[in-house]
Formats: sequence, C-alpha cells, structure tokens
Amino acid sequence: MTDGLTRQQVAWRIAQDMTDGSFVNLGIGQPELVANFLPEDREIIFHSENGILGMGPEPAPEDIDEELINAGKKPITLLPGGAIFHHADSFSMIRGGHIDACVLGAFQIAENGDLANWSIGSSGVPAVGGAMDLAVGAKRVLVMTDHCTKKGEPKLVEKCSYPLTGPGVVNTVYTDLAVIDVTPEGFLVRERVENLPFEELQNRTGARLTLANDWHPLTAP
Amino acid sequence: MTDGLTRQQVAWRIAQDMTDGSFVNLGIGQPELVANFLPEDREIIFHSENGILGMGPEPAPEDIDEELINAGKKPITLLPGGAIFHHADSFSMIRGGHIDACVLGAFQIAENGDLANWSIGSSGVPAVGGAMDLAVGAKRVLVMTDHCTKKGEPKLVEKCSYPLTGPGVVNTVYTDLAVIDVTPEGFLVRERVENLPFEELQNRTGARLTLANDWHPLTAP
Amino acid sequence: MGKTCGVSSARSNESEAGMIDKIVASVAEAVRNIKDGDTVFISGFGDAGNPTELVHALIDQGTKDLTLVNNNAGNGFVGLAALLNTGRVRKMICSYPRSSQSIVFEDLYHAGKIELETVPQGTLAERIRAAGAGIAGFYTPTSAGTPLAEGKEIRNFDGRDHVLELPLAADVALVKAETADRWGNLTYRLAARNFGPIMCMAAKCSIAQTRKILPLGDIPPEQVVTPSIFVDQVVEAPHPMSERNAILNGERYP
Amino acid sequence: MGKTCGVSSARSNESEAGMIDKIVASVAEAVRNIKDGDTVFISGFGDAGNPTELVHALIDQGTKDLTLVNNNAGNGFVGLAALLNTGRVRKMICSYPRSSQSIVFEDLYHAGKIELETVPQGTLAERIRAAGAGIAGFYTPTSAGTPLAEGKEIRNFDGRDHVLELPLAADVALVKAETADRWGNLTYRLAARNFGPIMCMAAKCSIAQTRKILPLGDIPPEQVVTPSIFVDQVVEAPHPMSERNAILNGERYP
Repeated sequence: MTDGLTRQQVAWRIAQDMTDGSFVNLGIGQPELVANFLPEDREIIFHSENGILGMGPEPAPEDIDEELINAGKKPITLLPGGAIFHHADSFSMIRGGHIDACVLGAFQIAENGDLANWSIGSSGVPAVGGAMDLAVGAKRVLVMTDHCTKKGEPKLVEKCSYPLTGPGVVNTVYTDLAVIDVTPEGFLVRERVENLPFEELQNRTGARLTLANDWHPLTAP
Repeated sequence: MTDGLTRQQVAWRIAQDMTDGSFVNLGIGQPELVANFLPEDREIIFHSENGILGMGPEPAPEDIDEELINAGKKPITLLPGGAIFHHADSFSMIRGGHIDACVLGAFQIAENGDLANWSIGSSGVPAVGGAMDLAVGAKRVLVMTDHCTKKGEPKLVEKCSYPLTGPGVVNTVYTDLAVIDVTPEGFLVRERVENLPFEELQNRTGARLTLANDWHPLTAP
Repeated sequence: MGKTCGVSSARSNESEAGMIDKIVASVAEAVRNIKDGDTVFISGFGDAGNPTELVHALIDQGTKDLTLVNNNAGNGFVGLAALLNTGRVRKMICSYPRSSQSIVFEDLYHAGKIELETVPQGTLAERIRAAGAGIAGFYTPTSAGTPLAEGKEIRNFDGRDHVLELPLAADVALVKAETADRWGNLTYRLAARNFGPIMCMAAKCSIAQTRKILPLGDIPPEQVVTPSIFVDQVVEAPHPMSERNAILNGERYP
Repeated sequence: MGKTCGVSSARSNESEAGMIDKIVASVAEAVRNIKDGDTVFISGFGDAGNPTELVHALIDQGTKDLTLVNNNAGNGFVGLAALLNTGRVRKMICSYPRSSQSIVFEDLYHAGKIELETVPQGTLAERIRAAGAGIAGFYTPTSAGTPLAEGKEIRNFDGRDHVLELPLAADVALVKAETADRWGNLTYRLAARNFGPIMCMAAKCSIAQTRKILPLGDIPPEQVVTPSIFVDQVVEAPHPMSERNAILNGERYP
C-alpha cells in the first residue's frame, strides 16, 4: 500500500478530529499511536478500560510501575487530574455513553456500520475484551485500519463475513487511503489520497463508495 | 400493656440476639433503641442506609456534624473502622444479602411472614424509604413492636389489611409480651412473659399461636 | 465534554485556551440553561449533601414545570422545599416524602397540585445508577408483592419474584461536593456523599457546588469519588447554608 | 460475619474475645476451606492486582474441579497460569483469554481439557456486581446482534436491542489489596483496583491479601474502597511476587 499514508500519518489524521476536552478511549494496537499526535496545548482525557482516566504517556524505564498499566497491559503514567476506579464503574462510563470517542481496529467494516474486530471464526481462542462494550457505548466509534488486508482483500465490505463486534456501530473509518463516513446511504468518502483515482479506491473496497461533494484530499505531515 | 416489657426491655432483649461481628441495620424509631443495649466488649457493626458502616452513638451536642447523620436524620458518630459509600453501594449491601439482621417496626405482621410497615392505605403521603429493600434483603428480618395497637387491636394477624412492605419476609417478632418466630406452620411462641397466661396472649393475637415445647419465660433487666 | 450543557464556562485563572475548565463563576451562571420541563436530580439525604445554593439559584432563575428527584421532599421553607413552594414543580420522584417539617410538599400533595412517584430507596438509587451505566432495565426483588409493583413486569428467578425496573435519567443534576478541580473530579464529605455520585453519572448536565476548588492534581487519583467524566460544571460555594439551622430559625427563601 | 467462610481466624494481637478479627496468619490458612467444585474469583488485569500468593497457596492446597473467573487466562507459568497448569480447573470464565504468554490456557483449550465462557469485559464486571447487589438480571446493549448473544433473551428498549444477562457469583474471591484492617476494610493501589471491589461484593467468602495491615481506624472512612461488610478474611503479603518479572525470568510455580 505504497499509495497511501503510513500508520503514523493515519494516527495523526485521527488526532486532528479529537475535540478539546473530550474523553477518548484508544483500542489496543494501532489506535494507541493516536496519543502521540495530540498537540501539547490541548487537553484530551484518555480513558483506559481497566479503571483509569487521565492516562499519560509511557514512563521512562526507571519509572515503570507494574500497577499502572493500560488496557494493552503496557506501563503508563497518570496525569494531574487523573482518577482510578473499579471495573464496573469503568464500563459504566463506556456502556453509559460517557466516552466521546473510541478508536478501534477492525477486521471488517460493513457499509451499514457493522464492525467485526474480535474473532476470525472458529479457529483460535475467542477473546473479546472490552471491544463489544466500546462498540455500543462510545458516542463516536472511529475505526483505524489498513484499507485492505495484507493479502489485498478489502476490509470495507457490503456484509461482514467474520463474527460481529457490534451491529451498525461505526461512524467513521480512517484508512491509509481515505476517510470514510458510514451514512444511511452507505460509505461516503470525505477525504482520499490524491494520487489514487477514485475508481482505484473503489476497486480496493468491497462495497459501493460515494464521493462527498465537498471531499478533500487526504494528507498528513 | 402493663403486663409486659417496656420498650427499653424489648430493645435489650433484641440486643441479646445480635451475633458478635454481625452487620446490623436498625430501622427508624423504636428499633434505634437496640443500639443502647449492646455490651461494650462486643463488636456489632451498624449500617445506615445513607451510606455508613460503623455507626457509633449520638455525639455530644458540641460535636454534632450535620453531614454525619443516620437514616432517621439524627446526628451520629463514626467508629474507628467505619466507612462511607454512596447510595447505590449502600443498597447493594442491603439488597445483596450482606446485612445479617435488620430490626424494623411494623403496623402488622401476618402468620406467613408478610410485613406491613409503610402505609396505612389511601390517606397520608405514601412514603416507603428503604423499608422494602431491607425487608427483602436482610438475612434476618426482626420486628420490634407493641403486641397490640394503642386501641388494643392485634398487630400479629392472619393476613395484613395494610399494604405490604414485603411478602413472607419476617423471621422473628419481638413484642412487649412475647418473642415469636414465623415458621412454615405459622407463629411459634419461643418466649412469653410469665404473668400472662398463654390463652390471654392468644386472645391478644389475631392469628393462631403455637407454644414451643422449649419455650422460655420472657424477662429483661 | 463527555456531556454537553451548552454553557460557556468562565475560565479560571489557572487555565488557558485548549485546556479543560469546568469552573463557572457563580451559581446563577451554573443553572442558567436549565429549561422548563426539565427533570432535575437534587442530591442530599436529610441535612447532608443538599446543594442549597444551586437550588436557590434555580428558584431565582425562574424555570417551571420541573420534575425533581430527591430522596425526600424538602423541609421547612428553604432549599428543595422553597423550590416546591414556587409552584414550578410538576412532579416529585422520591422515596420518603414525609417528615415533621415536610409542610410545603404535603400541602401541595393534598391540594392535588403536585404529582408524586414513590420509589423504594434502593430501587431509586439503582434506577439512577442504571441510567448512568447504560443498563436498560434490571430485576430487583424489592417491592415484589406490594402495591408499588402494580403495573410492573414481575418475573421469577430461582423461585423468587422480581420486578423489572427501568433507568431514571435526568437533564440536570445539582449536587453538593466537598472538593473539586477544573476537570470536574469530585470528593464528598462524610454522609453528604449519598446520591451525589450516582446522580452525576445519570444526568445530561451535572453541576456540582463545592466547598473548595483545588488545583488540578491535588485530589489524589485513588481518592477521587466522582471522576471528571461525570461532571460538567463546578462552582465554588465555600460556606453552604445549614438547612437545619435555617429551618430552626424559621428562615424562608427567597 | 456478613458472610461466613467456616474458617476460624487466628486472632491478631490487637483484638480480644468479642471483637471482630478477620486477619488470618497465612495464605495457606486463608485458602484452607476452598472445596472441590468451587467457583473462584481471581482479581487482576495484566500485571496489576493479581493475588499471586493466594493463588499459589490454592495450588498447594490441592482443590480440584474449579471454575475460575478472571479477566484473562494467565500468563507464563506462575499465578493463575500455574493453577491452570495443575489440570484442576474445569472451566474458565473471562473476557480475554489470549495473549503472547497465555501458553498454558491455549494448550489446555486446544486439547479440549478446559471449558471456556467468553464474556464481554463490561458484561463480566456488571454480572459480578449484579450478584453482589442482589440484582437478578439486567439488560445491556453489549453483544446484541453478535454470536455472544446467541441463546440469550433479546429485548428491545427504545428501539435498541438489549441482552438479558444474569448475575455471576462465586464461592470464593481471592483479591489483592494495598491496605486492610481487622474489620476487613480495603484500599487498592492504582490500577490494581480493577475487579477487586466487585469480586468482594459477590463471593460467599472474600479473601484479601494485602501489602499492609493497619490498625483499625487508620484508613480514613471516606477513602475505604471496599467496606468491611464485603470481606471475610485478610492476610498480609508484604512483598507480593511480580508476575511480570517472574515470567521474564522464566520462573514456574511450584
């Protein structure tokens, strides 16, 4: 996928859509990169499902505390203003609609907003974690993903073939090639990389795309 | 009711049945007297529905704190080991079966254990407070009451005529005349004041009483 | 953010553009956007935890046709009782609307001028929490077999009847805290905690009056009782009225 | 009391007859009465909050046919993973039984030697809380329309499908606390809090290992996280194992 953005650039692009003062949950893996691109003069409060608000950056090696970790089990820090709470309270925040946005990875996203990101079917150990709660609970569910799989198969599809995480939950998909809203009419391309013709973007997508009238070029520093 | 115990004596009698280390909720009114009769060398932990464990005695007037009150809205103190929590947690303790015993007042108790203690029907403002939660949640529901109303009507009855607080919830009734268990066979008198013949106790009761084979005289200092 | 109240907050000295600041300058400003017909949570149990200054500001603001949720129904002629006394409250939802000094409510009730929904105290607390926690309904044994379960779905679990109860949300929560910071973290003092934490969870806009506003980071993270995400506005009220003394002195508001 | 474990507690120096003392002398004594077939909650998330010393004591004790509840399914060959490795666990209930070092569980699972119930993390937490709070069932939007809702009752509230979930109780909870007193009040350190408070609420017998035991009254009442009523036994474990380091060093238990 040399036509598109790097993962760092996609993370940067998502960071631009985070509102000042919002409460954000970043999923495990790629979405964690988003935290690196928030301007220092803005306050976004990060939530971690294991009972933390006000999560700060990774600590220096000598400051690692095993009892201060994020959902991905990695060491973190706590910012002034941070708070600790138990798991039932933490998921009350998620399920109760208090998280302004979450950023999740995906295996597949369907044009009706269905999300599949926890299981590839019968093989493997079925592990769901907090993904289903985030999918139904966050006010905005943003997906960060490569536009296609490593084998070149589309991840944006008419209907998910993998087991669902949540039906009709995705608001916006950020890929290396485009920023795409899920609308009642299906996938709406709001931004796309300029060096790739729209027809080629469509070819790499498993469902019909509509190009927004006011679409912008997708660029990132 | 000069035949029986004073309210202080009934409170003393109930206090004797409190197990060391148990968690006890005392209802508003008469039941509050029970706290006065616990031997100093024993630890009973009192729960107050408004978010307190480890409630201590009434403070000296100069130590009154308006933000430290019991369910009856009276000033209290907090013992070492006490804890404060919010209302949902407080009623989780009650409804979740964590309170070993509660002592409630009553308008009527039926022979099947039905309790009526919150409403006398259509007149008056319907106020229930925490009574229904205590009735279904405490492991043992003890009732402290005069054996009859001021008008001489029985409070222990075949069927409650007042609206129920909870069906089949009462374990033991402590009155000025007797200590009576609610059993699958109805009211079982375990203790009664000696100067009142059993027939007279039966006359003052609105449901059939059985005298336990191992009944004891009801006495109190 | 987290929730939006549509209130532009006055910025405290500590913060700058791009920084979160939920501190507002006055109780009047805090309650400004409460609208006719709103459902309003009011924290407190007895004399502990009543947000009296916010309630008085709401009286001054003049909104009408309110539904109020509190454990009780006010005492004397201050705070909640004074708000009821304006005649601007359509409905009261509470567990125990009776006390020796609950004069205003009782008069309105007997005159048919206010609607009452009596809810068992634990069910009231759990319904509020459910609204904040994204739970659409729950089964409780409380009130099964009593008149308060009439008209509600009854379901037997393990041989015991339970009542289906639904979440109780509000447009606004008015609560009394002890300390707060500009992110909205709260602590409460002793039994003033009562309904505050769960009411903040379940209102679209949660407004806390607080004795002290502390610099961000001064509330130890493990001691935060209501995390920032549940709070929208914070206003300092360093010397809250003692409703108990006010009632003893026969005071009335306004 | 509050709950009974059938364990006679060793009395600490501080207490006398008639006084409450939940302190036991050793982890071995604490887990003594756990029985074959019991369901056991184990607190912890990642490396934070694992009651490793209690889990190792349970391995030594030899009970079998257990059902375990934890967010994960153990890492390396210590703690929960070591308990699984004894072959004495019949079933695992968790949200995320997959990690780079979840070797023991994955081998058992693929060999068909352990049953797995995968529960969404928020539903797991809420089911545990429900069991502790006397709630017989609740409706959550989580998992509606997914394979994890198959066989469960679906009900629509306000146009949105919800799943009926039932409480999850246990015979025993093993949790890791930071401080405790002889009544059983607990505090937790940072993200080691996670499942501890709700697991203590929902087990017949809740056992806490704690870094420090403090004199009664030294935990400020407003800072108690798990109140005494939810705790049955407390045992001091001043230097709990770092599972992270143990795994890095290739340690195994026993």
